[in-house]
Amino acid sequence: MPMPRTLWITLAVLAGLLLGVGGVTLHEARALSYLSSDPKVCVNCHIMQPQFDAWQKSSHHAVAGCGDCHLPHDFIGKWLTKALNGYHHSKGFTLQDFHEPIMIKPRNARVLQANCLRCHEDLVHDLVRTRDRSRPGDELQCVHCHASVGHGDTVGLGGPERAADLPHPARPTL
Amino acid sequence: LNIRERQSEARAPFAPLAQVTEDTTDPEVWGRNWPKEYDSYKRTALETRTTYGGHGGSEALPQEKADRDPWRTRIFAGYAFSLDYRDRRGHAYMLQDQESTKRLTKPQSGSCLHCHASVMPLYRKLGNGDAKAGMDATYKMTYQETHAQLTAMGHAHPVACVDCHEPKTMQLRVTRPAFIDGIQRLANSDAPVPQLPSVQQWRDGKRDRPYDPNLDATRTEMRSYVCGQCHVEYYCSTKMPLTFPWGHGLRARDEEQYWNETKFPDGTPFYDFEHKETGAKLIKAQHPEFELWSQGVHARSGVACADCHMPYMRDGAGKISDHWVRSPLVNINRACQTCHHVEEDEIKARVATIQNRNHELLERAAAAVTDLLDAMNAAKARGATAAQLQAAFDLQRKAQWRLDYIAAENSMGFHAPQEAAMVLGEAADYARQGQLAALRADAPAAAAAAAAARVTASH
Amino acid sequence: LNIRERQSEARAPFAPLAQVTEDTTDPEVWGRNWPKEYDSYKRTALETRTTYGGHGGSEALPQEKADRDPWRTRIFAGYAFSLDYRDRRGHAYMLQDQESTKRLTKPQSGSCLHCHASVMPLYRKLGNGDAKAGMDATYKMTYQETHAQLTAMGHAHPVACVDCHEPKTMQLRVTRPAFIDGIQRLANSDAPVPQLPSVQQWRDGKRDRPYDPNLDATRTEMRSYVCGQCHVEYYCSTKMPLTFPWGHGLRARDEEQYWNETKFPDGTPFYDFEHKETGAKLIKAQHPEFELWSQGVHARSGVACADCHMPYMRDGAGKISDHWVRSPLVNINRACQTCHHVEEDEIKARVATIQNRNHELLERAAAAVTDLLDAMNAAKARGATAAQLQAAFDLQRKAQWRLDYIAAENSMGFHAPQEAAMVLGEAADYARQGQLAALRADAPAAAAAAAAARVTASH
Ligand code: HEC
Ligand code: HEC
Ligand code: HEC
Ligand code: HEC
Ligand code: HEC
Ligand code: HEC
Ligand code: HEC
Ligand code: HEC
Ligand code: HEC
Ligand code: HEC
Ligand code: HEC
Ligand code: HEC
Ligand code: HEC
Ligand code: HEC
Ligand SMILES: [Ca+2]
Ligand SMILES: [Ca+2]
Repeated sequence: MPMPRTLWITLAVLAGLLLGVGGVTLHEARALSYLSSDPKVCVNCHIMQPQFDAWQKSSHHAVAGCGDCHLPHDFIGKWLTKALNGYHHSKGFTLQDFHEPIMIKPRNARVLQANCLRCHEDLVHDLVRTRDRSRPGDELQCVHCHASVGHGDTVGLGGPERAADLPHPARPTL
Repeated sequence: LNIRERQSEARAPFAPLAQVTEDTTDPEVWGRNWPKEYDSYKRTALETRTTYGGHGGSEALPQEKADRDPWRTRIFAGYAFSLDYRDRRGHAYMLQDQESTKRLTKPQSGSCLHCHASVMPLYRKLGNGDAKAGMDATYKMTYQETHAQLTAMGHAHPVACVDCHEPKTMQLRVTRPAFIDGIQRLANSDAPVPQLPSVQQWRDGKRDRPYDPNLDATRTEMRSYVCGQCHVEYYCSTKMPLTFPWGHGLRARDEEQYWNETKFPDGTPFYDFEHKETGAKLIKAQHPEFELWSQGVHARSGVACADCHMPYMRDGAGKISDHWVRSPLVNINRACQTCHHVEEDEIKARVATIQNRNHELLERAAAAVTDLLDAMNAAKARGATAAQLQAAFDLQRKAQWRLDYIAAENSMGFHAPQEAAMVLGEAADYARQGQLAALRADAPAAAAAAAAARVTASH
Repeated sequence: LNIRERQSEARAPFAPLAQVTEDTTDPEVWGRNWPKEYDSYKRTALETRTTYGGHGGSEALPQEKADRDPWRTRIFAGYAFSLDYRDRRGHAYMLQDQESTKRLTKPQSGSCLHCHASVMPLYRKLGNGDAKAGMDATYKMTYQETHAQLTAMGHAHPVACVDCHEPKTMQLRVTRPAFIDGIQRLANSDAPVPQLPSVQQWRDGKRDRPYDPNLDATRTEMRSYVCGQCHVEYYCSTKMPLTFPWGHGLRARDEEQYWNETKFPDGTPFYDFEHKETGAKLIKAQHPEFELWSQGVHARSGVACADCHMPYMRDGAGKISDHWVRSPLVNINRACQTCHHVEEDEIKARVATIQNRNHELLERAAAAVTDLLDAMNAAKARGATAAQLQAAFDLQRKAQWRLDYIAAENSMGFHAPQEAAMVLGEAADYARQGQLAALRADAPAAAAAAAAARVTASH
């Protein structure tokens, strides 16, 4: 695994994203994806294919793209998330060291919740209003009941075999 | 998120038309502020029939359980529940159905009102502001006297908005002292609580104050706690304050252990009634929905009572909680299909499969308990002494507790199918062991001893 | 690997290198075309220990079930299963574990190989191309003779690629005559099959030809059928051709009814063995994974064996099925988290809750059956006749069938938790009823009659 190059790419991705300009390596990493909100660019990584396929069949594909749900829509948060996700995703994709099936992490879950509200708060303001101020983040999570709106029923794919899967010492007898 | 929030409030300012306080038990007043919730709340008077649940609305009092299952009268012989024991109805009827039960022909405690009326103002009055003290004052009072005081104060009302909502913020909150007392008993125990994360969090914390559901519980938990104020096993009589038996956990066996270790104020061992045929001292199980739910995979997955019994409904521009609390089987598209994308008929069929299995096991356990009663009567007819029948008495208590537990629970096993089947399997096993003990009761000492040994061996 | 390489890998082509036919039972040859599946297939030799499942790999023969549960020897008294009855291992060991069981010290049928080796070429040879005829030819042959012929043909190999795959297209297919025979028996019955939609579809159709899994089944169903060729209850001896008892449905009670209605070729009623202590004629249950799975909510939701035991794993841009068939509990991220986005520890805990409840009920039912054996021995010691013991014989058969059914099933209740608990509850109830029947066996006629009446009453 050519570490230096990987590091270089990911650092470049970060820097590039923050500056909003691309370079050769950047382009190679398709990191430009993160400047776009076009779903197709998300599947420049085949890793995202299951979610993309499922999204196309979902109730929202006509009304919301990846970015609408997964990127914050206040200016700073948007670019910060793009940078962080860009870093995580590129790093993950390069080092192949992420958990599969991919499961949304708390930070992105909060972004998601905010986006549900962004489009639907007129409908759900009563639900939001009665939430408990004293415990931030304790409002009902839309995905508790609507986890399927983006991708239908849960999608995901287990990862390839990794050394940790094998009993130690691995002793095949065939 | 805070920005979103403030915008949301800006758009829909919280501008109540009517002033509501802790003493506003009349839902009609609250209804002026929240007409949609109020309208759906009133529908709990409507008919909702399903195979094993629901009710016939205002048409008449619900069916006597014993009309379906004669054994239900026999196992309560000598106890008020053998006089009159019906199916439940909607919330709108909770007070009048209590008022009209023949069980009130026997003296009943004032604490009965804890779960059948909007009783908090009376509790605060009797306790000079301290609700718990107020509740504890009611158990010695007669039902009639307590009911009269409540009526005089103008609070003789079925469960009302104020029982689940904090008037200023409309936040969910629990009000019932017996629940707060019980959930604290659970928190102080070391029973595993994977379905109640905030209890574990409190246990892992400083513990410098008791667990307080209104401060510590997550909103998801509150969506079940408000129901757990009433849909639980309890003891309610003039002998001892109203108690929820959660000191060892929420499983049927945990509650049994708690009751077995309980003593009445006079120091005698706890029991609900003495069975008229056999003379055994038995315990009665009442509607342990909260407890059985807690043993199922839904509870573990954070699915709350309100998710299924008060699902959200689209109403014009807004989305509200359906306050027509009822069987989800008459509301499957909202209650189930948001999470389970399966046709309505298939969902019905899955529930039917679970409930029919549970019903068959229930009848099996009931047949065993009935055979046990016959065997004990036969032994007594042969002249077996109470001492000789002790093993049979103990087994009758174990078996009936388990049979009654699932029979009294109102989901016909749905809330936790495997756990319910396990409890019924134990019921049948203990009942048959009791028959054996009865057959051997008056056999020569040696045989009896051997029998006793074998019985304990197989506990 | 860097990103560019990964992207090219995503477009990796595929080219068959070796020719494989119906007679290519050696997986190594297939492995040249599909090295990844072959590599994972070979891993079934590796160790996979879990609380109730898995195995220790090549280290030694798996544990004797009776080492954990002595009752497992006693309930099979007088039958080969009391000599040697171990836990299962991975597919790689299926033939050698069969060869080395002490059960082979009793004469065994050649049909034993149906599920332990790649036996199809031999079946075709013995049946002159007709596999079913070939299988029926093996049941009268000895295990040793059949094994010798298979070895001579070079097919003495554990389940191989050709047993589940059509060589030209690699499509899934079932090959085993006993499965095709059994599933047709199910299709011809009117047992409800919500978990097998293609069977219902065939029933609703013209029925101008028998149900053919290889033509009619959906791909999802095939992902379970290939396993159903072997992971099922069966009868296999020299008395009668290998049979899957699916004529009344797939539940434990359905299979029991089928066996009870079965007659041996000589017209005598069907049974597996006569219990050495009691003399009752009993039936043996073997690994009904396919049947128990069919009663669970996973089957109803279209979740197949392969989804959990051979989950897809990402392979560059594509995916392959993990041919390391094993306990999903050592593979939770691929086997469960694709559908359940829950922490691995929480998933483990949910399974443990289900399996521990089931295990406790299993021991309860076993205690009851053991007490029944004692009671019957005591009755015989008192001189009770076989005629007097008839009711006890029948109840022993019912109880043991149910206990054995869940004990022999390999998921410790997970495949259908409520159904498994129900079967065990029935086992305990029937065993205790048997004890009562034994106690009363030699009582005066009147009493006995009364007893019998009561027993039937509570069926
Ligand atoms: C309508 C909103 C919406 C849209 C549009 C959307 N998603 Fe999602 N996404 C979700 C939800 C909801 C989840 C599940 C979160 C959960 O289960 O807690 C999710 C989860 C994910 C996950 C994590 C895997 C998982 O299941 O947790 C990935 C990766 C993902 N989405 C990628 C995408 C991509 C790529 C696109 C565009 C092709 C997209 N999403 C479009 C709502 C959306
Ligand atoms: C460079 C390849 C690549 C591209 C392009 C890509 N992803 Fe991902 N994505 C990944 C990888 C790898 C992960 C897993 C990272 C992890 O779990 O740490 C992931 C995880 C996610 C997650 C869930 C993980 C979390 O941290 O919550 C979401 C949501 C997601 N991607 C959405 C998107 C969206 C939206 C786009 C397009 C704007 C996109 N992805 C484009 C590779 C990519
Ligand atoms: C870019 C705006 C947007 C975002 C972001 C968005 N939605 Fe929607 N959603 C819509 C529109 C437009 C519709 C279709 C019109 C309607 O039914 O209101 C819709 C429909 C729905 C519906 C009804 C149809 C169905 O699928 O049942 C649900 C439920 C829903 N959204 C929930 C969510 C949740 C939960 C999220 C966040 C995970 C979310 N939406 C994110 C715009 C959005
Ligand atoms: C406890 C379950 C639950 C939660 C949490 C939940 N919803 Fe819903 N939601 C429902 C149900 C049930 C319906 C269907 C209502 C109906 O059919 O009348 C629904 C309907 C909707 C609809 C479609 C309304 C319509 O018919 O057009 C939208 C949009 C929606 N929800 C958005 C959200 C958003 C945004 C959140 C998070 C703030 C959220 N929901 C949280 C249960 C839930
Ligand atoms: C996953 C859905 C679900 C959850 C969560 C749930 N229930 Fe139920 N409940 C049901 C179903 C289904 C029935 C069976 C209704 C019937 O037979 O008509 C039922 C029945 C009932 C009944 C009898 C209703 C009637 O009409 O006869 C009561 C009372 C009840 N539940 C209370 C509760 C309480 C209290 C909780 C929480 C502690 C709870 N339920 C949690 C689905 C649920
Ligand atoms: C103050 C006590 C109390 C509270 C709080 C309470 N219930 Fe009830 N509930 C009752 C009583 C009493 C009845 C029976 C009324 C009757 O039979 O007349 C009942 C009946 C029901 C029924 C049966 C209705 C039918 O159609 O048969 C359901 C379902 C139910 N409750 C669910 C809930 C749920 C869910 C909650 C919480 C959201 C809840 N209850 C909160 C006391 C309460
Ligand atoms: C801890 C809460 C609680 C207490 C205390 C309580 N009830 Fe109830 N009661 C309920 C619930 C919940 C139901 C509905 C579920 C059911 O019927 O099983 C109910 C149902 C009833 C019903 C209608 C069904 C039936 O049993 O015929 C009557 C009558 C009744 N209660 C009378 C009483 C009396 C009398 C007392 C005092 C001895 C009492 N209740 C104490 C919660 C309670
Ligand atoms: C048995 C308990 C109970 C009673 C009684 C009750 N509610 Fe609620 N109410 C709930 C629950 C549960 C929710 C959902 C709150 C949440 O998810 O945080 C709720 C939510 C609400 C909300 C927030 C918006 C919504 O619909 O989700 C309003 C407003 C409300 N109730 C008004 C009322 C009014 C008015 C009454 C009396 C007519 C009333 N409630 C009686 C349990 C109750
Ligand atoms: C808020 C989400 C949610 C709602 C609402 C819900 N469920 Fe579930 N249900 C689940 C989850 C989560 C599981 C656990 C399995 C899993 O992780 O998918 C489950 C499991 C089940 C199971 C299998 C487990 C068992 O106990 O047998 C059945 C059957 C089921 N649900 C039926 C229903 C029915 C019927 C309703 C409506 C009355 C309902 N569910 C409402 C989320 C939900
Ligand atoms: C929803 C997932 C799931 C499905 C579907 C499923 N199983 Fe299982 N199976 C399990 C789990 C979990 C266990 C318990 C493993 C353990 O205890 O280590 C198990 C155990 C087993 C075992 C014993 C494994 C061992 O290592 O001891 C066998 C054999 C088995 N299953 C066969 C089948 C067959 C055949 C089918 C289909 C007819 C099937 N399973 C369907 C999850 C599943
Ligand atoms: C030709 C017969 C046959 C077929 C087909 C078959 N199995 Fe098996 N399986 C066996 C035998 C025999 C064993 C026990 C081997 C031993 O104990 O040495 C076994 C063992 C297993 C085990 C236990 C492995 C362990 O680690 O303990 C699992 C799990 C299993 N099979 C699942 C499956 C699944 C899933 C399928 C279908 C995809 C399947 N089997 C197809 C005969 C078969
Ligand atoms: C219908 C398929 C089938 C037939 C026929 C069959 N087996 Fe098996 N056998 C299996 C499966 C599946 C397993 C693994 C599951 C288990 O061990 O319960 C197994 C496991 C075994 C094992 C290892 C575990 C143990 O029981 O000690 C032995 C030995 C064995 N079989 C011997 C035999 C013999 C001898 C016969 C003939 C009398 C036979 N088998 C017939 C399917 C079959
Ligand atoms: C016990 C049954 C069984 C055996 C034996 C078996 N397979 Fe499979 N195989 C499956 C199942 C199930 C699938 C999934 C097929 C589907 O989903 O349509 C599969 C899929 C495949 C596929 C399609 C791609 C993929 O991975 O999903 C290939 C190629 C394959 N197997 C090769 C082999 C080879 C090579 C062998 C022998 C070394 C083998 N199989 C042995 C059951 C089996
Ligand atoms: C292909 C999808 C899929 C896979 C793989 C899967 N499940 Fe499920 N599981 C479901 C569905 C669907 C249900 C039914 C409830 C529902 O509709 O959500 C369910 C229900 C359950 C339940 C509750 C019902 C019961 O029987 O108790 C448990 C527990 C569970 N799954 C555990 C597991 C475990 C452990 C694994 C892995 C060994 C697994 N599941 C694999 C889809 C799946
Ligand atoms: Ca009680
Ligand atoms: Ca058999």
